[in-house]
Amino acid sequence: MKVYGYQLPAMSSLILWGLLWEIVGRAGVTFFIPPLSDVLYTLYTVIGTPAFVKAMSETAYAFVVGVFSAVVIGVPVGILMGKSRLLDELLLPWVNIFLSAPLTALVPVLMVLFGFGMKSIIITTTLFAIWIIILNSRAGVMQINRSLVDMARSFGASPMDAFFKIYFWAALPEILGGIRIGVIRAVKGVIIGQLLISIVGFGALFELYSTNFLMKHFWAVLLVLFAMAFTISELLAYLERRVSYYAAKR
Amino acid sequence: MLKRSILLKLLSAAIVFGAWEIAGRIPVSYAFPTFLESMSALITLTLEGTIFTAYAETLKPLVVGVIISAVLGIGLGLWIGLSAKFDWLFSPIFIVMQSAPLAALIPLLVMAYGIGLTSKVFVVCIMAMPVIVLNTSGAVRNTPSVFKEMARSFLASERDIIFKVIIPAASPIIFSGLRLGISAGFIGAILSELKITPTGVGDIITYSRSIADYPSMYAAIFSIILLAVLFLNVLEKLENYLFEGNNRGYASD
Amino acid sequence: MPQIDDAPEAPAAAGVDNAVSVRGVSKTYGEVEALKDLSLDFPRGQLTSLLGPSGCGKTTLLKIIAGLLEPNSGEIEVNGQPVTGPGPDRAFVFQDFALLPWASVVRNVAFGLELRGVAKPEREEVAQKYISDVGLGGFENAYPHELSGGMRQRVGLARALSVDAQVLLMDEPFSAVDEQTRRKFQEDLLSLVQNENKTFIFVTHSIEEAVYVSDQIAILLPRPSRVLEIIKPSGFRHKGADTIRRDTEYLDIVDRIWASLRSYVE
Amino acid sequence: MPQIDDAPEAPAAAGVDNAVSVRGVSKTYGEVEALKDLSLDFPRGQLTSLLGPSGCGKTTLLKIIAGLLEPNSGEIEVNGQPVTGPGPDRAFVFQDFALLPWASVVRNVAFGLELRGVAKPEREEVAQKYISDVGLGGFENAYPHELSGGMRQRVGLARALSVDAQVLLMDEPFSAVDEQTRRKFQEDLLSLVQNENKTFIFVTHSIEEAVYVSDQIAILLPRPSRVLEIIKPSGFRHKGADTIRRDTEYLDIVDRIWASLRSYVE
Amino acid sequence: HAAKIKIALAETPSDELAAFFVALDRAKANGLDYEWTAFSDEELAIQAVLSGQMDIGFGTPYAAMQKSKAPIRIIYQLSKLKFFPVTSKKYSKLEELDGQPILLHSRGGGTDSIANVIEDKLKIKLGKRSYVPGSANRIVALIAGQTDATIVDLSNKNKLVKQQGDKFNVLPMFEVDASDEALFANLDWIKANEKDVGIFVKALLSVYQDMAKDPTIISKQTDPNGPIGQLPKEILDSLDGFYKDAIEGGLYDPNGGGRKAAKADMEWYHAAGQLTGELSSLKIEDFWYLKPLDSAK
Ligand SMILES: Nc1ncnc2c1ncn2[C@@H]1O[C@H](COP(=O)(O)OP(=O)(O)OP(=O)(O)O)[C@@H](O)[C@H]1O
Ligand SMILES: Nc1ncnc2c1ncn2[C@@H]1O[C@H](COP(=O)(O)OP(=O)(O)OP(=O)(O)O)[C@@H](O)[C@H]1O
Ligand SMILES: [Mg+2]
Ligand SMILES: [Mg+2]
Repeated sequence: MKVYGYQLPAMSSLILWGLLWEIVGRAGVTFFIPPLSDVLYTLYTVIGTPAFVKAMSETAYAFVVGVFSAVVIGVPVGILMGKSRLLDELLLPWVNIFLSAPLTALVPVLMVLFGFGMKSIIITTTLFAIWIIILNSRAGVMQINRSLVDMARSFGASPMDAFFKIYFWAALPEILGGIRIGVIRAVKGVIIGQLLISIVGFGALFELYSTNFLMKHFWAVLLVLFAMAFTISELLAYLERRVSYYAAKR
Repeated sequence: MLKRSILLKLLSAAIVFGAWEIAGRIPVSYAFPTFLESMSALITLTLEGTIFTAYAETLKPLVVGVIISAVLGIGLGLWIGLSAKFDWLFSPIFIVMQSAPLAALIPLLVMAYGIGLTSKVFVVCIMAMPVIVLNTSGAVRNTPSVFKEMARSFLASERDIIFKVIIPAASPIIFSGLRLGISAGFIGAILSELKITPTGVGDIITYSRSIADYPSMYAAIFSIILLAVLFLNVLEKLENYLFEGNNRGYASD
Repeated sequence: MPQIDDAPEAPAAAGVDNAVSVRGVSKTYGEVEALKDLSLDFPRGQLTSLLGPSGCGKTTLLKIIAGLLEPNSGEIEVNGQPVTGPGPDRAFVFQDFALLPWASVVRNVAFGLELRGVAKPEREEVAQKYISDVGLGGFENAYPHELSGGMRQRVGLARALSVDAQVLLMDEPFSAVDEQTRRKFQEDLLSLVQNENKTFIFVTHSIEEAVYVSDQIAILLPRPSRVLEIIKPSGFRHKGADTIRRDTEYLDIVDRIWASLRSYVE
Repeated sequence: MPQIDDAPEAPAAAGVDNAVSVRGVSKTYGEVEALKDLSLDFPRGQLTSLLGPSGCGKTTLLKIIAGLLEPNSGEIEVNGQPVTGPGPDRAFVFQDFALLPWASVVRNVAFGLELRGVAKPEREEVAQKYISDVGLGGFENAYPHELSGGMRQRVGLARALSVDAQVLLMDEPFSAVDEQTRRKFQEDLLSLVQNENKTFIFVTHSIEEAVYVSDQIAILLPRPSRVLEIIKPSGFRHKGADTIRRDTEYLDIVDRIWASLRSYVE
Repeated sequence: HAAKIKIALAETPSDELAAFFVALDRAKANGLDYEWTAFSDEELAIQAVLSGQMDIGFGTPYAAMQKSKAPIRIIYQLSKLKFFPVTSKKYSKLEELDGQPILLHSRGGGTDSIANVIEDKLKIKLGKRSYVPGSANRIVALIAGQTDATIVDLSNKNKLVKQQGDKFNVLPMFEVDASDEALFANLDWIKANEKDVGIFVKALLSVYQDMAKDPTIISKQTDPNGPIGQLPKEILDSLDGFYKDAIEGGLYDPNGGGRKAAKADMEWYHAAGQLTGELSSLKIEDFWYLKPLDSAK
């Protein structure tokens, strides 16, 4: 938005919302909305404590491993589905089912199948992220301009060349879009995993703080999580914008 | 061609259910029933009518929440997409909301809105709305300007442009937002039944788990997934019916 | 007798009735100066072609006349009234077709009438007529993605014709159709100019086409665009399509225009 | 003296060296029968044009020769060897350009060489040469979306030229460039045919263009496509670009082809 | 030496688990090697032990013991079902709840069984039961006026009394000796790891007995770098108060339950509907494995 000809940064309205939060908090409307400044102060005091660092590293570990496997498995599977009709017809119904299924309901099954503890949390995270990544990579490949494939073949491209020099790049805008949505879903997944399976990481902190009504602590952790999700998603959105110049022209 | 695709669907279903049956027979765990046990539990639940009363309960917050999210979400999305001011003010809120770890927020919601329908509807809305709003606003913003220009040259009013150009042009993305939103809404509904008050299907899951009746628990999980998939198929049909020309078919064929 | 009137700076002769007149129009896109102080008259009931290198601002000028773009300076009058926005007196054929992908051929053709509030049976009847005219009978219920490029372009043409506007702004309307179809359309266009008192503003890259169909050809300079010269190849029409291509005068004009334009290639 | 050789069914005369020969090729897409028992020879060092209505199967034929599509029946030989897939002896200019949108002009032009494993400095040097040849000097680091349609088409042209193949398959290579640039390219093409012993297979919609640049023109029937007749408008070249368009023999051939094609319009 | 034993907690470490962690520290000093995982509820901990992914679990798995094919046995009673009916000022006796709606933890859970037994003993019929997991959440619902009656655990009852004691009633209730949380494991595993189990039970018993004499030892002996020591100051400060109240309220049996608890459990869970069949036909050996506790005494 422009004010007096000056372009306001896209996310600057968050400052406005932060102010509103501070005011509501100061007004003491309810005890579970403490003023933002108090929350920030609490965040400052807890952020270095070993318990917090441990929770953070546990969460980050599950999240990073989960997202990483979702990407590493999801992108090739999606590309292969886009290329092979048989594979696509076999897998697509399941991808659609898992994309739309309430995964929360599946969490108990996952625990039985994949064990309890970190492994299941990572798998939950992966499951939250992977389907949209597969679907988007597939869509990216499906809409590829056939001429590009023909062109590469006519100049003698090997299958490997075609995969890395054509398919991957042609699908990249969709792949990045899928990863961005996937990452956002993964944040939900990791917390749901940490709350519904074994209570570790930020999930444990949330549980602890909310059952003990430590609202400032609660919001402090939430802020960290928001910041984490927000940063990653904006980073990916930035990458997406970098390739968007060719997205509409393939 | 149609036959082949149905055949493949059946084949892939047979593979998955077969694997389930085998895993249940090994068994991978005492808490993991076989496919057949689960299905017979599902039949029992259906015959007893338990499943219907449960869904009557579960669908209440879900349907209300999804309708609110769809109407409000598309409306807000249109508004945000059309007005730079609104975009600046509200987009970040929904981006933040989209990454909100809702499971953690549920205690707060219970404190604010109690344990009744309101909280659950709220949970569904928080889950479903951001993706609907963001998809809609993005699609509206990206409506190809040639269409708008063409309509203007044929004397379209602002209203015409919104209803006859922008919405149909944005409809595939709006619908994919709705799809993701509804699936998120399902997650929210189940989450609220697991974490706020166990009613409906959430109750069948938690109760049969607490009495170690695992086949019933799996039957309930199976049924909710089935329902979600059915729901989304209906939505897809609706989309194809409303905007037939947007369906361009298999790109590779 | 063919006449070549060659007076770019001459004011519109008194008594000539201009359907559209453009006075001192300039237009910049950010840094890019597309049009600079361009003036041009379009006599009523005649076909005026715009010829010029790619990117010289032809589309821009058409859009300004249509009221879709605001010029930075200058004035446009249509039927003596200043243009402030799109109006029912003008219809546009878009260079990139601008069809609604979710609407069938018949709805696309009838879309202009739909926006004017014409009732459905009535507008579909009109649309039907123009669909047959452009040779798309039988494709009424197809969607744009099921048509070839040339067929799509014809849908856009039919849409513009169906609103029965006085001024038709056509941006490379035959660029995607094959030579054979193109020639047929040229004939159709000529009979439209002759039988209905409509004013056509026509953009093309083909010198032959311009010479063949135009009452007046405006040759534009490369960006920033102004009118280099105006050529009036009037008097060919009675000669008939088959013989005209061997006519020396016709060939002279083509060569002359070619010589004019050529200096801007390379 | 211009000669018109008019023997579609005559077998290739002994002693004529055919770079490409197509024998009894048929191709169907599902229900659609695109080519039916089509036979055609392409003499070495000559330019053969394919003329025919839109959708008649010209692109299909080119792709079959390139080894990108398998015919349902029939055989193709290039330099006496049966075609089983794409090979380094043929290069393709695509109707829709087929540029990599994520790669700069220079990388696009060098892409054919990149796939052949030529080292970077070397292939970029070659690319540079052809970029200048097609008039894109200064745009080496631009991306396709920053170019106009005509410029993009020239990138595709440069890419095909840079691999130095013996047979060039060109699918409407000048369709998007403006008339002025098109004429320049026609001259360039003629000098390529004359100076290097390459074989060109050229698709166009413009009869004039075909007559002007071709050694041999194959006129194709509408779908399912077969060769209607072969016309050899040889002997125009020495007449020079500026005068040929007034040459009666030239105009006769154009008219004759037009008459042939015309029966399939409407 | 045996591998690390894997303990499945049924909640995240907080004040209620402080005593357990002190006992773990003592067991560790005696050579027990362990790791723990917190699950979100006891059903999960039970499932984890059932599938063999965890060795020892928290909870009262009576239904699972009877229904599943796995030989699960309880070895130690960690806490009793000390729950308290709290209501708004509307009610002052349990009897007045006849026909009135009530808020409980979950269907088939501990508070649900308490409600069943209340109905049984007082010959009343409670009204509509709704469920909200978490005593803290039920307290919030009570304060917010969304319910007039609920059943909550000791620490939340105390919090309520401390903060808003004047607005709510804690209804007097009969004594309950049945277990809320117990330690259980697969019998085959217990037998294979008899030594470790022995060390563990002995450590628990010693802590429970010390704590009965002086509740403050828990806060004193809590490892400041352990999971409890790392909790926010607000929670650590409340430890002494919590254990003082708990000992007074009889939440912990200093003898680890044993036969007395087993009998009480069978009666209780039978009455609550989690155990089926004739009460007289239920055998202690099918539910408890008493050897480690007996030898620890
Ligand atoms: N929306 C825009 N933003 C920036 N520059 C533009 C825009 N539209 C056109 N231009 C620039 O203005 C100039 C004129 O463009 P215009 O489309 O009018 O050309 P044209 O004569 O119609 O070309 P063509 O024959 O290729 O259709 C071009 O150089 C183009 O780059
Ligand atoms: N992939 C395909 N699937 C189905 N039909 C196809 C496919 N490609 C081409 N066709 C059909 O085959 C016929 C020949 O197509 P082709 O592209 O070869 O025509 P063309 O002569 O190159 O036309 P144009 O002049 O428009 O480029 C057309 O009728 C087209 O509809
Ligand atoms: Mg233009
Ligand atoms: Mg073609």
